[in-house]
Order: sequence, then structure tokens, then C-alpha cells
Amino acid sequence: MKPGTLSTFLKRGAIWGFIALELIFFTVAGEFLSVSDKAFMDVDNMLLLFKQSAPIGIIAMGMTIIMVNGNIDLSVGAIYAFCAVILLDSMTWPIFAGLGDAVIPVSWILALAVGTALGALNGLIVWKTGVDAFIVTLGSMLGYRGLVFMYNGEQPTSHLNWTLVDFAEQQFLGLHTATWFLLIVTAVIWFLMNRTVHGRNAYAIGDNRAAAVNAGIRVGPHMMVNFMIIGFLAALSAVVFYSESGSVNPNDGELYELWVITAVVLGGTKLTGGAGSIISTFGGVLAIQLLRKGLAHIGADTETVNLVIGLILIAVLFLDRQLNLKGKEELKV
Amino acid sequence: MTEQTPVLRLENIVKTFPGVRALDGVSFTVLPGEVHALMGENGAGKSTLMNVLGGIYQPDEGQIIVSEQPAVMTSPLEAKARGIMFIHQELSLAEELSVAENVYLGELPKKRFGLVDWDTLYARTDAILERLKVGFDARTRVGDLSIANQQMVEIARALTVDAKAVIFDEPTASLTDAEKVVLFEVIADLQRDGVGIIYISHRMEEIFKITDRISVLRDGSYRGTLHTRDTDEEAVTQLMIGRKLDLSRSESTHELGDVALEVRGLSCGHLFEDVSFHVRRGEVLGFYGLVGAGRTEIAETLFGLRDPSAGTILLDGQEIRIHSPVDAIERGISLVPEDRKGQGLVLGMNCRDNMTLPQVSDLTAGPFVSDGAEVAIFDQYRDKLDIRTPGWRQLVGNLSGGNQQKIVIGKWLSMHPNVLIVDEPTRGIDVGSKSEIHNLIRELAAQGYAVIVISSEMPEVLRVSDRIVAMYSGRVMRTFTSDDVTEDNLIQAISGLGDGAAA
Amino acid sequence: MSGLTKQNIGSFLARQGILVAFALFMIGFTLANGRFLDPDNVMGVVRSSAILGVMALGVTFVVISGNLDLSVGSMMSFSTIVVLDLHDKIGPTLAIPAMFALTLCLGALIGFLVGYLKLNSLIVTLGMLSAIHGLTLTWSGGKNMDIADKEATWFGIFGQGEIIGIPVPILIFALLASVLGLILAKTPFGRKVYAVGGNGTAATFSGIRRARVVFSCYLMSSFCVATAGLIQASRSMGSQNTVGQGLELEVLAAVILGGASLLGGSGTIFKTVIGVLILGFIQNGLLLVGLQFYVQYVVTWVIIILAVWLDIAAKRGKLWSPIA
Amino acid sequence: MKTTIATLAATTLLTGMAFAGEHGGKMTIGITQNNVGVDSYQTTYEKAFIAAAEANEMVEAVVLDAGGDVARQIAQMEDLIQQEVDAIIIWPTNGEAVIPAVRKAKQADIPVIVTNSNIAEQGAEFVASFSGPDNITQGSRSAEIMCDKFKEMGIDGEAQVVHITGQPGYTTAIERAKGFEDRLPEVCPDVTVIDTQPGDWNREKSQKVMEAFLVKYDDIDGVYAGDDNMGVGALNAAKAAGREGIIFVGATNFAVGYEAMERGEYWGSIYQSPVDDAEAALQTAIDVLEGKDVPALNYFDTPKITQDNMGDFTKPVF
Repeated sequence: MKPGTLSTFLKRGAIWGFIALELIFFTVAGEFLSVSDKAFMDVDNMLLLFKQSAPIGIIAMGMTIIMVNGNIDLSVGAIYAFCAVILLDSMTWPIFAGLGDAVIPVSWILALAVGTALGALNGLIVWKTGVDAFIVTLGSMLGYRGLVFMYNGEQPTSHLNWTLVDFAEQQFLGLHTATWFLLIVTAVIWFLMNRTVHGRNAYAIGDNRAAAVNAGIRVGPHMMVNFMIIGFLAALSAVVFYSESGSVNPNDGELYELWVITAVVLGGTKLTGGAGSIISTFGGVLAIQLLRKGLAHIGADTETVNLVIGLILIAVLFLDRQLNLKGKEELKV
Repeated sequence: MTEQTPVLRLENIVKTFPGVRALDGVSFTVLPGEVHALMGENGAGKSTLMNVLGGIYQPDEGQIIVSEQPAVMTSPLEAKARGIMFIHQELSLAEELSVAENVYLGELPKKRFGLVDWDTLYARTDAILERLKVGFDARTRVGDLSIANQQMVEIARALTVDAKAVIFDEPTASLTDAEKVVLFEVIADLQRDGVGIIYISHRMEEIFKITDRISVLRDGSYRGTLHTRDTDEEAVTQLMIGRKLDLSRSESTHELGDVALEVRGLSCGHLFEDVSFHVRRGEVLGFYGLVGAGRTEIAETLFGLRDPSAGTILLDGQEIRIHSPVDAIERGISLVPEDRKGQGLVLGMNCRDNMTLPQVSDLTAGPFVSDGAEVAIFDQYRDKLDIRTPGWRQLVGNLSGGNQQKIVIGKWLSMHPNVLIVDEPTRGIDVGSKSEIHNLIRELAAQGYAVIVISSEMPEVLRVSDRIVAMYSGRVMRTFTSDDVTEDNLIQAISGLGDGAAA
Repeated sequence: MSGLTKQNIGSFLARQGILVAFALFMIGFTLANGRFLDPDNVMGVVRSSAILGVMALGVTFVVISGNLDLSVGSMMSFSTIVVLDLHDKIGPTLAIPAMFALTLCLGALIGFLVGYLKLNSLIVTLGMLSAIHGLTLTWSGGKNMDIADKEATWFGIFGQGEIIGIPVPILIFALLASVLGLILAKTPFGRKVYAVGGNGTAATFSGIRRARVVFSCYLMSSFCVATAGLIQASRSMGSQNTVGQGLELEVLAAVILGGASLLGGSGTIFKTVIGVLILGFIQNGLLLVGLQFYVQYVVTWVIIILAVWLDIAAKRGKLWSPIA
Repeated sequence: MKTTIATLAATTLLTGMAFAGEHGGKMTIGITQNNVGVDSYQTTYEKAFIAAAEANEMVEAVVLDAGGDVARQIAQMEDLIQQEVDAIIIWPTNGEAVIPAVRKAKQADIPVIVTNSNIAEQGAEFVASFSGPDNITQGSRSAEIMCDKFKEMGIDGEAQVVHITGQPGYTTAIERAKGFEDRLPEVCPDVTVIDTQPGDWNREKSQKVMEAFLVKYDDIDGVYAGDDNMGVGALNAAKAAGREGIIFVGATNFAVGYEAMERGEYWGSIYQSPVDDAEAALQTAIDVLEGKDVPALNYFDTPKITQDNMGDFTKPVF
């Protein structure tokens, strides 16, 4: 066990070390390359970092549960867009006309309910048909996106409500509304995963599904609940973001699933399930946003950003494997 | 005993799968405080019966009666709730979770709002671990435990509830002798508490040591129950396979050839150190030791799957280096691995393709694989090894364990190796096929192959080997010849006692 | 074992079920628009499916070997841009082999990372998707690439030419499908691909160089991508940097529709071709009956789930999953 | 490009000495573009913008790319506000979603100039000026080009047109489609638009769409594509199918379109230079900062280009 301790520490801490490295690099490089007079590690800039991490971050928390469970959800980007459409469109529905600004919570709840329902549909299909979650959600990624387009053609769906925007732009104790949502979601999901029976069962199912079945855990409904959670969180992410921006293009949220999965994997969650930590996922989300922000700060252009992000993902995977090597005598398979 | 109320009664259970009558009217009774062995060849219906009992399958006919109450087992949880506990043969643990979470898997103690009650969980688990006299606590991560200790975690599960009946399915497969003793004490404890125990094992010596009665299944039907006291191995075996078995050791009557393989001072990290031995053509060299003694790792090193940190390997007197299985195969070393399903076979492939896999590149006509050559090889070894399969197109996953093992052996025999290494040749294989495979190994030696057999079962090593290397904790303790080996000195050697400590 | 035949029939029916559904679609579309089965239209669908199809052939190898390739779309953009750029600089005779060499290098890199370094293919190819896009943008400076004098080159043959009345892209697709189909079904290498995907450990224990097989699969995939890029470039004689964007998922959908398991070890080239054609005809049929493009997303969704579900159901002999 | 900015920063340091103490002497202008790399118009725009900023020693530019993602664009707006740039130029990914972010800039006293495609009306009050082409007018002009040609050919009484639009959801695509579809019935009431499908600004996609159109309709007289890239895709499809005599009209004259016009295969388009676009945006920003009076809608002219008058225009560089 002893030789493992250091590598375990390195592994757990790796993402934070990476974040520190990014901060140092961009601060130093920013001094030479940035036209801005402001330092990279400015307090306001760091506060923005949290806020800007929210859309991906909120979904990533759900993805951590799904991946710990041994599944994957590729449809989150489409769910995100669909819920945004519901959120903004429902504010103008005639039945809510008399509500005034009271329509806001109603639309929120509606959007969250729709997100949960779409997640539940994914979960139900995975449960009842036994088709692999990758395929099920690859399909619904297309299908849900199709629904988004069918809803309003190719037009953006818009409803700018300034009350809502003002709320979304609020800063409480210096933190933006979106940041609060991110922090609360992180805390709640951490609690769920570490303190509740449901969370512990999620690890057990991802780790050894047969064992979980034998122990009488109802794997099907359990997974469906998790898909509902990620559906809810994708909707919440949409609610938080579109409350502030008020208009959604039908192709919004495309590729979000890839960013979310990247963040979760950077945070060290095993793709095969059974292991993963919410706090590390949080680190993974920050690391990605920091990378984007930092590359923009030092004036890197689009092609460099793509290249760097792709290579870093592979490099992290490689490092993770090196840390897990057991030494020369390991079995070569 | 007949006056007691049975804890568990199975009445006329029938279970059919499309086209197969897997269980055909099975009935038997488990009394409180008895250890009841359930025996049968693989495919006789034991697992199906247990799955019916555990609520994974619903029986088509018949009844399960727990404490004289008819029960419908709808799920594993239902079975558990009625006091029927299972200890599974294949480890069913979540490695990333703690011991406590594994022991109480599926029914973690809850507080309000679905929160885990950690204090209760750890306290209860520690109490159980205390009974099992293990050297780890409830908070240990299961992945950090040895295989044997993981098995103990599995066993700890049986003690979480006031069980009426506990089913042990091959519990000793990976336990050391010392751990077996603890297990048998636990079983005795349960017996004293009036728990009925179903004990499933292929190991006769255990059956005769701890059970009270033996029920036998064959081909899905119930063949009778014997009182252990009043019977012997032969009678049980006959009931199981419907014929007599030749259990005697076939003495080698053939001449030994030259030394085929010699190993000098071979080490691989801490897995094994300074190992030396040799094997001649026509000879079976047995490796005996506990799980984790380094036997399998030696085989893997000889097969190029691990890099040795020191020592030399000589094949026919020539020093060689083996970097990969490809190297090993080229030099005529073959390995029948211990994990048949995980390492030996591609279960989704048909019998022929599995058998010809190592040489498929050589079986070509032009750029393509030659169908005829492949089928010829398959037919030859199917006949030679008496592999029972409807045809070569059958997927290997659908065969019984014994036939699967013969496919793996056939795969390597068809490569005409100089040295054949067989790791746990009969793990999970029923008695009938077991003796066939033992005879096969003897025959191979007689034909001039140099054979190395690794086994954890003493009767097996004693039966097939000409010489036996005893290992303990990565070192060779002593090498026995068939004349000087006894059960006692062999056990001493593999426990790190004995006189070979200096080796 | 007497249940075997019954199961086989069930599995047979389920497999045919996909084809039956496909046939129903074809009939429906034909009734809705008489031109659907018009030879010109059929030829047109096959021709426009050729690019996707050629890529799907390579990905079939990767998927059967138990891995994924999400980088094919991005890599196809790269090939297209590179061959177009080099066409005007060094001429088509040199540009084509140069582009193939560069694309194969990318395939080799992925193959090295996944095969020899044993990194997870989902993440590696996800990373490569982004990195190769960056590479393409760097190469082109973000500009569209166009062949300056489109009349003076024979380069158009691969995308626009016809031989005995059959468009060259279809011929390339058919030729490649036949060759790769034979390789997969009949050669020792094909057998090894199935073995590695079916049980990689057992394959290693049987003396198969697993890393080399995986590496070769990615090399094949990148060869197919380069071919697709060549057809694409030749067809339009000019291209944007994003020409292949999103194709990776369509390709994967086609391969899955064809019945290859993402766990590896099963699938055939023939079935992949069927999968490609199903996608192509659905897309075309919906366009012809005047449905918006996004209806196709929903239809594809339903078809994918149904196809895979029926396949699994046939294998386990039960419609519904036994998971509690 | 990194080096360009590095040199820019370095020269800034040097020239900064000369301006030392003169607060506000230099203007920092941030720009967040829609999606560089998606087509060469945007790429050429970015290069032209950097070149123009470099040429003006009074200007420092922070150039960002939203990659087509609204969330990223809003984040970049926030970053620019936080960095306290003097003015922000935005090429919106979504004409409405960025309004609150624009308002935030306004509240921070940073003037915002919208470039290329405008934001929605509710946002007008927060914007200092819009600089770019008038996409609705462009759509109408394309309709006029097509109608005139039909009249010349004498088929304006029965001609049938198919319409291939840009990427769904993009303001430019929506506005051009609207301009075209509103104007066509006004000038040529008897010409019918028989089908509309998006080509996603993508030549290959457009080619596929056109192939299906060609099978579906025997009689297609005209094709209107949201830009020349798609127009050329459609042209390729028609050529492959051997259908002749179709009038192709596009917008945003790309080099490929220009060449096709030279060959006489493609009838007309709208001439729009990304260099003009970029320079106009930068100039508008400078004018705003210098306190000049700037019109709210600062359109730069995008004239019609057809085979008849193409000699008056140089071949586009993108």
C-alpha cells in the first residue's frame, strides 16, 4: 500500500497541480504577450472564471454520476438547448399571460421538468432495452436536437426579460448568480455521492454491476434516476445561462457533451465506471475554462486553441496512465 | 434430525429455457444446523437451482418453502429478506468501495433522507470482521486486499443478517489452508446457531470433512441424498457421473528424455525470486503452492508476459530471452492460462477459430485463411481430445467448462510445443472432465512433451506430476520426486516450514 | 441445445427486421414520391453516401477491434484541405500520395497512442478531433482551399468521373468495400481483429500482437479517411476547413446500424455498407417527400435504437432487458 | 498570428514610451468574432482587422474568437469588460442572446460596435453603432438580380426557384432569406419558390441538397444560395446531373463564385469584401472613441455583381 500512497496523492492532486501550472504560465506569459494592463490573476477575473465555468460545470456534475455509474450521456447538449427553448418560449405562452413576472419561476420549473423528463426517457430506454448508454444517447443526441429544430424551425427562440436578466447578473457576496448555482450544485452532488445510499450504490454499480445486482440493488431504476439527475442539471444549466442571455439558437449546446466529458475525464473519473470524484470534476471544469481564458489572454488564435486543448487532453491521459504503472514486472497485456 | 422443521425446502422445482429442461423436478431439504453439500458436474443444474433460489429466475413449477412458509423469490433482496444468503464463487465485490460498504452492499444502514449511517455501518462490520479473525478493518478499500482477504469479505456478507440458510458456492477456491480453517470455524459457528448451510464444491476432501449430507444433481434432475458418514468418494462420484472413475495415479512407464527447459536464478521483482528448476521431455513437473506464491507469475515470465529482473532461461541448453508471447510461441513454449474465459478463449468466436488462433497466419492459401487447413486441425484435435461440440461453428461460450478447457489445450497442442505449461488445468471443471484432463496430461508426457502443471489442488499435483516444486512466497522451497513426496511434507513446504527453507 | 435453432431463427428475424423496416421505408418513400426509386436517384444516393461509406469501412475495423474513432470527420477535413492546397503547389500526381502519407501519419499517431501506449480511444480520438482541426486551420490559414484552374486538371476524376456509366466514387466505395471485406472476413489479419476486439487478453495469450493489430486498424481507418478526402476534394474542387465536421457521429451511427457492437468483436463490412445505405436513403427520402432536414434526426434516432435493441433482444432471447 | 500580436505588443511597449504620461492617447479595442475558421470570409476578416489595427499606431487590438458558441462569446465580452478595454466590437453569434452582455458593457461605459450582422432591436439602445452589410438589402438585391435575368430570358411568368439557406439560426442567414423572399414576389410576382432547405454555409451539404432537388423537380430555373460557397455546391450538383440553363445567384461573392461567373456558369452575386467589413468596423470604433458623430446603422455598400458587370470588380481574395 505504501508505494501507492504517493501516486494516489499525485493522482488526486494532479488536476489542482495542473490548474496551478496554468495560472503561473498565463500570469507570466500574459506579462509579455497580453495587451491588457490587467494581471491575469486579478480577483475580478477569477470571479468571472467561476461564473463562466457554470454552464459546462453544472452539467459535468451530472456527467460524473453517470460515468461513475459506468454509463455516458452524449445527449446533454441537445437537452440543454431544448430546455432553453422551453424556458424562453413558455414565458410568452398565452396561458401564462396574466402572471406578469411571476411567469419566471413557472417557466423555470417547466424547463427543469422537461429536462428531467428527457433524461428519464434516456434512462428508461437504457433500463428497459438493455442497449448501451453510449448508443442510446448518441441516438437521442440527434433525436432531441431534431425536436429543438421542429419546435421553432431554424429560428432562434427569444424572450428577453429584463427582470430575469437583472436577477441573473446579481452578485451576492461578490459571486455571480451563476457561480452560486455552480457551487450549490457541486455541494449537493458531492453530498449525494459521498453521503447517501444512492451515491454509494452508484459507485458499486459502476464498479461491479453483477455484484450490485446480486446484492439486490435495483440497477435499472437507479440508472434511470441518474439520467434524470443529469437531465435536470442540463436543464438547470440552460436555465442559469439563458436567464441571462434571453435567446437560444437551435444549434446551441452543440459539442457541449464533448467539453463536459473532457472536464470529467480531466478530473480523473474512470471511463469504465466505479471511480470518480466530484471535487476533481470541479477542478477539471476550472482547468478547461482557465485554459480557454488564458489562451485568449495571451492572444492565441483559434487554431492554437484547438491544437493545445486536444493535445493536453491526450497528455493528461498519458500522465494518468504513467502514474498508474506498477513497474517493470507488470503483466504485459 | 427428521423431527426438526427444515429451514429450507425445495419441492419439485422445474425450470425450462427455450428448448432445455435445466431443472427437472428437483427437491431437497436443508435442516437447521446441518451442512448440506450440493454436488454435480458442471451443467448439472446447480447454478440454475441457486439462481431460482436467489430470485434471479422464476421456477416454472414447484415451490420454495422457507421455514414451512411458501415463498416466491422475486429478487435477490427478497431472498435476503427471507434469510437466504449467498456467497458467490466469482468475487462480487466493488473494489473502489470500503470493506464495510461491500459487506452491506444493497442494504447500507440509512438515516433520514437516504443518508448513510456510517457509524452503525462501521461498527457492525468491525464486529463481523472480528468473528472472522481477519487482519483488516471496515474502512479498508477492498481493492487493496489480497484475493484471499477479498474472499473473506464475501464471506462476511453472510453474517450480516440472522440468516436461516447460507449458500457457499466454491468458497475455498482462493483461500489458503489457514484461511480455510477460519472459514470452517465460521461454518461450524453458523451450524451451532441453527443455520442451514448449502455447500457447493468440487473438492471431495472438503465435502467429506465438513458436510452432513450430500445431494447430487445430474442433467438437471435430482439423483438422491446421501449421509456423508455412510458414503465415500466413489459412491458420490458414481452418482454424479453415472459411472465409475479411475482415480489411481497412472505411473509413468516411459523413458524420460533430455532436459527441455531449465531456469536458473530467475527473479521478477518481488513476485518471485531466485527460482531454479528444470523439466525433461516426457516429464510432468508440478508446481504446488498457495495462491500468490508466484507460480503463475513464473509461467507468465516463461511465456514472455513479464520481464524477468534476473536469471536465465535455457531451452534445449541454449540461453534464450523471451520478450513476448510471440517469442515464446516461436521457441515452442505454450501456456494454457489459469483464467480460461478471461485469458484462454475468445468466447464470442467459434471453436475452430479459437483453436487455430495462434497459427492463423500460417494457415493460408494465398492471402486468405485456408478453410480446409483449419477444419482439418480442428477435426484432428476434436477427435484426439474427445471434445464434445455440435460442430466447429459452435461459439466457444456455449460449451461446458471441460470442453472449453480442451479447446485451449488443443489450441496449444496443435502448435507442437517443446514445453507445455498448464496453469490450473481443472479449475471449475467437474469431476468427470477432471480425470479426463489428468489422463490427457499423463498421455502427453508419455508422447514426449515436457509438461509443467501448476495447481492449487494437492490431489491433482500428486496425481499427475513426476516431480513437484513446492513454492512459498515467491521462492522455491523444495523439489520433490514422486517417491519422497507425502501430503505432510508438501504442506509443510508450501507453508514456509519444512527443510527446504534455505533453497 | 435444441433451443439453438429457435434462437437462431429469432436472431435471424431480428436482423432481417432492420431490413424489413428499411424496405417499408423504401416503399413508403416511393409511394410518397415516385422518383425515389428512379435509377438516377438511387445512383445519386449511393454516390453521395460514398464519402460517408468509405469512412465507415475504416471505422468498422476500429470498432470491431474494440475501439472508437471520433477523429475521422476532423481528419477528413484535413485530407481535403491538404490535397487541394498541394494540388496547385506540386501538382495532383504528387499531391495525392503526399496527402495520403500525411493522413496516414495522423492515423499512425492515433494508432500508436491507443495501440502501443494503451490509452483510451474515446478520449484520444476526442483530443485528436480538436487537435487535427487546429492543424487544418494552421495549414490553410483558415481560408477555403480551391483549385485555381479547375478545367485544366484531371483531378476531378475521383469525384466527378464516370466509368461505364457508373460514377467513380461508387466504384471506389465498391472496390474498397470488397477489398476490406475480404481482408476482414478471410485473412489472418481480419481474424486477429475479431480476436483482439472479442477478448484482447486472450488474443495476447495466443501470441497475437495486440498493439500492432490496433495500430493497423487505425492506419486502415486513416487510409479510408484519406480516400474519402480525395473524393470530397475532387468532387467539389474546393473546400472549407469544416467540411468533415460532425461526420464522425454519422459514420459511427452507420456502423452501429450495421450491427457492429461497440464492445468489439462483432460486425462485418457488408453490414456496415447496409448501414450506410440505410442512412443515405432515409436522408434522401425525407428530402424528396419535402420533410425538413431535422425530421431526419428524429427518424435516425428511432431507427438506431430499434435496430440495436432488436439485435440485442434476439441475442438474449427476450425483448425486455432482464435488469431489475 | 501569435507572433503578430507579440510584435504588436513589443512595438506597443516601445511606442508606449513616447506616449508615456499621455493618458488615453492609445485606444485598446477588443473584438469578439463569431467563428473564425468556419469559412474564409471570417478568416480574411480577422486578418484584415489585425492588419488595420497594426497599421494604426494609436490602436491596440485584443482579438478573440467565440468559435460559434454563444456562451463563449458572452464570456469573452465579460473578459473584455473586466480588462477595461476602450471599445468592444462584436460579431454576434446570436443577435439577441448577447444583448445583456452588451448592456453590461454599456453600463461599464464601454461603447460597443456591432459588426457584420446586427443584434436585435431591443439591444439598439446599448449599441454605439452597427457597421456592416445590410443583409436584408442583400437578399432583396439577389432577388432583383434573379428577376432581371428571368425577364431578360422571358421566363419571368413561370420560372421556378429553389432556395438554399445558410446555417439555421444565424442572423445573416435569416436576414438574407427574409430579404430574398419578401422582395421576389414584389418584382417577379409569377416566379415561385418551390422549395427551401439549409445548406449550412457548407458546399458539400449544399451539393447534397441540390442533388435531391434535381431528382424531385424536373423544372428548376433558378437557384438562390445564401452565399457563393453553397451556390457553387449547387452548381456542381447541376453540372454532375447534366442539367443546364439554371440561373445561379448567390451572395458574398467568394473567389469560387467569381471564377464560376468568369466561366459563364454562375450568373450573379453580391459583392461584399471582408476587408471593407473589418476596416469599416475598426474605423467606426475609432470614430466613436474620438467622439465623432456616427450613424446608428453604418452600412457599407455591397453592390450587385453579375456576369455583365464583373469586370468592375477585382477577384475576391477569399
